Amino acid sequence: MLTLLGLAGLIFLFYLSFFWVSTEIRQGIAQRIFYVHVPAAWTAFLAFGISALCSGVYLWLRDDRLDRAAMAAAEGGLVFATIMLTTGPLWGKIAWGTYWTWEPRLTLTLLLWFIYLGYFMVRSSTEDPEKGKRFAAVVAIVGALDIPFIHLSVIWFRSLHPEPVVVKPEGPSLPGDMLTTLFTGLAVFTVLFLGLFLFRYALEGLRAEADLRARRSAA
Amino acid sequence: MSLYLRQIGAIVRKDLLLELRSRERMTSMAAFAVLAGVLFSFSIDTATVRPQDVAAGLVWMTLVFGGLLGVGRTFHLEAQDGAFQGVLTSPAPKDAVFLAKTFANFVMLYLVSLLVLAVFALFFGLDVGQNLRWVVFVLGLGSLGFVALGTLFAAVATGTSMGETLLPVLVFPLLVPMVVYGVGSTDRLIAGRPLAEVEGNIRMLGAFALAAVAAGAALFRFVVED
Amino acid sequence: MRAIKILSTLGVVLLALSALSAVGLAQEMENLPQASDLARQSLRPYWHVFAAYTIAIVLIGGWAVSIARRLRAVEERLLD
Amino acid sequence: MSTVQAETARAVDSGHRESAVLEARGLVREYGPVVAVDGIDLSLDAGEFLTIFGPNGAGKSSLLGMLGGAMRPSRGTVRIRGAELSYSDVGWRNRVGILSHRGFLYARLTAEENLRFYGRLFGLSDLDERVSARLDRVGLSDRAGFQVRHLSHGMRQRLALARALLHDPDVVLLDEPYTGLDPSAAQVLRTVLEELRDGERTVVMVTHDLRQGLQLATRVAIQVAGRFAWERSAEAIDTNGFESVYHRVVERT
Repeated sequence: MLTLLGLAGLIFLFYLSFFWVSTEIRQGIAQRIFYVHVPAAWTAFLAFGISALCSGVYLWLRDDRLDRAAMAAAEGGLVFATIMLTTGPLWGKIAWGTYWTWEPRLTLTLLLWFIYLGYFMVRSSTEDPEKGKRFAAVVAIVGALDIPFIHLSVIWFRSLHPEPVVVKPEGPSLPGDMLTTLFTGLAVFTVLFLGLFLFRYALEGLRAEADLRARRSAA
Repeated sequence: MSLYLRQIGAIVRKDLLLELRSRERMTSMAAFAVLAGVLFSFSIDTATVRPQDVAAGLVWMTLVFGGLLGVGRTFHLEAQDGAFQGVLTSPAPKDAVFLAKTFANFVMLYLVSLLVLAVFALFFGLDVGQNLRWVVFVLGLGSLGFVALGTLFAAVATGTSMGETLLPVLVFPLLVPMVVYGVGSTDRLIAGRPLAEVEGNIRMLGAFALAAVAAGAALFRFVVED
Repeated sequence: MRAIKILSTLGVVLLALSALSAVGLAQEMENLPQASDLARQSLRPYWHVFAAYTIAIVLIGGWAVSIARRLRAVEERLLD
Repeated sequence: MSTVQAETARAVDSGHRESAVLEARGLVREYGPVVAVDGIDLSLDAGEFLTIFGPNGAGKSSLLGMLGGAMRPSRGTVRIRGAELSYSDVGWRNRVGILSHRGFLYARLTAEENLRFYGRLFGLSDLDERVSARLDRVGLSDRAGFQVRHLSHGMRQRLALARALLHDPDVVLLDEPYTGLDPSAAQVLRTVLEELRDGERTVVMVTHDLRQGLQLATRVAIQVAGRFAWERSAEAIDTNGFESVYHRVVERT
């Protein structure tokens, strides 16, 4: 249900961002990337947040459902972070004249992407699934603890080596129609993520059940 | 409490004694450090770049890569004859085991990092003289942070079928802040800038090392549990 | 089984949407001032916007489709 | 099948006593889809010596791992003298000694250093006397200063035995201790185990060697597919006919 809502929302977002919203004067048409880029970033952070939180509680309570939620969220986070990381440079090339800059949020997302790549590599390379779950949870938690350090250090890093002036994407006051489009985007991406996340979570539940049945019939 | 410290002491003593007798890890790390110094010397075109300007970054990269070489093998030696199982089934708390292994690794890596500094000072003609004490201190904080994360994730990597090859993937993204703070402060200290300029960097480096040690001590038991 | 249908539909529709964004792109291009040289020069932003939206859609749709496929595999296992 | 299960159930019931030193209830250990231990109950008194036989992959080592606190059970509880143990329980590890076919020894430490190291981990106070007494007991006094890598396999195994018993555990768990032992080392092991049994310790041994396993046991179990398929007190066992009993049980289950 949530997913269908998200789908409808996405079409609506498309309509808004392509046909409705006025073009930002300074950056021109490219600014429309904004409406997928920022929501994707927000959703990725939300997903990684959920993942780290569930991982932490998993180590405490050892409830498999928490691990499944952590993994489902991590997978979604990886998808949305990939969107953020690919749309960012597309926009950056036009707005800043370069595909990549060590902009703090971009850098943080890139590193998080790698941390969660490690999360899945750890999971898939352990023979004992229980061990994989614990290892992955440890990766997620340490990753989350590292976020403030990464963020501060990248800001620091840039202050040492000043980049060409970066156009701050969010002006303090966005015109109303842009704001509406942006918030639609945020809502749509969040809803889409939550919908797919629930499916992904249910999938893991079914998988566990299938494993359980296989175990029973073997015994 | 004193039992806790005695247990830590026993493991540290055992690790260092083993290293002293086998010299496996120190030798490979030290050889790596010197050879990296040589290779880096040839990788810099002195016509365009002053070696002193990039030396700090190279020192830290050598430290990170060389450290990975040694720290990654922390639990390999233990695994022979299942000895680590003996440690884990002993009454020593898991956080004590982690702190001890980290400390032993720290001693080794710190020695190597001082060697790295000496090698680069020699090959790159660095003049560390006036801030030597602080450079040495910064390298110590860096080694500590690195070793804490390295030991935790070496235990993770050893438990997987991929083994050590997984270690860089896990550790490098987490090490970015350490490298930024470390290079930032070393760079300026070597250039003879006043200490006040890098105080913030050093403080963050210390916070990073502390957080890494604390996180490792708290999470290690979930990694070695069977 | 319903879940699979929903997800597959979602995936397919999303992929179809990427075609739609091409239409959106075309629409926008028609609004361009007709100074042909200038227009060609400033075509690049349009291309980038198009690529960005397509990437977003393809990735989300791909995720949905992959969940659907895995769901089907698990349900087959459960039915056995 | 059904008679075997009934017998097992009776044996378990009669084995349940409040005074039990080592007691396990409903122990289960799963590795993802694999069930290594599938609901094992056992209850052992002081002076009891349980030998567990079983084919490879029956989950014997997992069972020992859980009893010794090396492995967290998926479900079920372990008690020592009535006190329920949790995986993170430090006191548990003081009461249990574990000897596996691997020695848990450091090859580049000397025999004495190995014992001292473990002694410190266990917080033992009278290390000097204890270490030399144990080395003497397993006949390694003259090798105390030798690095373990220079010792023969039999000597290592004897040293491992000394290590496992260094802290005088109430419960001793042995995983294939006879593997690769020369006759004289096997003799030392047998004598020490006999002393343990007669000294009111509780011993659980897992082995493939039917003859050695029966020699000291007071109780015998055959574990198949994660369960005790067969369990008897040792007096009720005809030693000569046991091999055929074993094969019958393993094949039937």
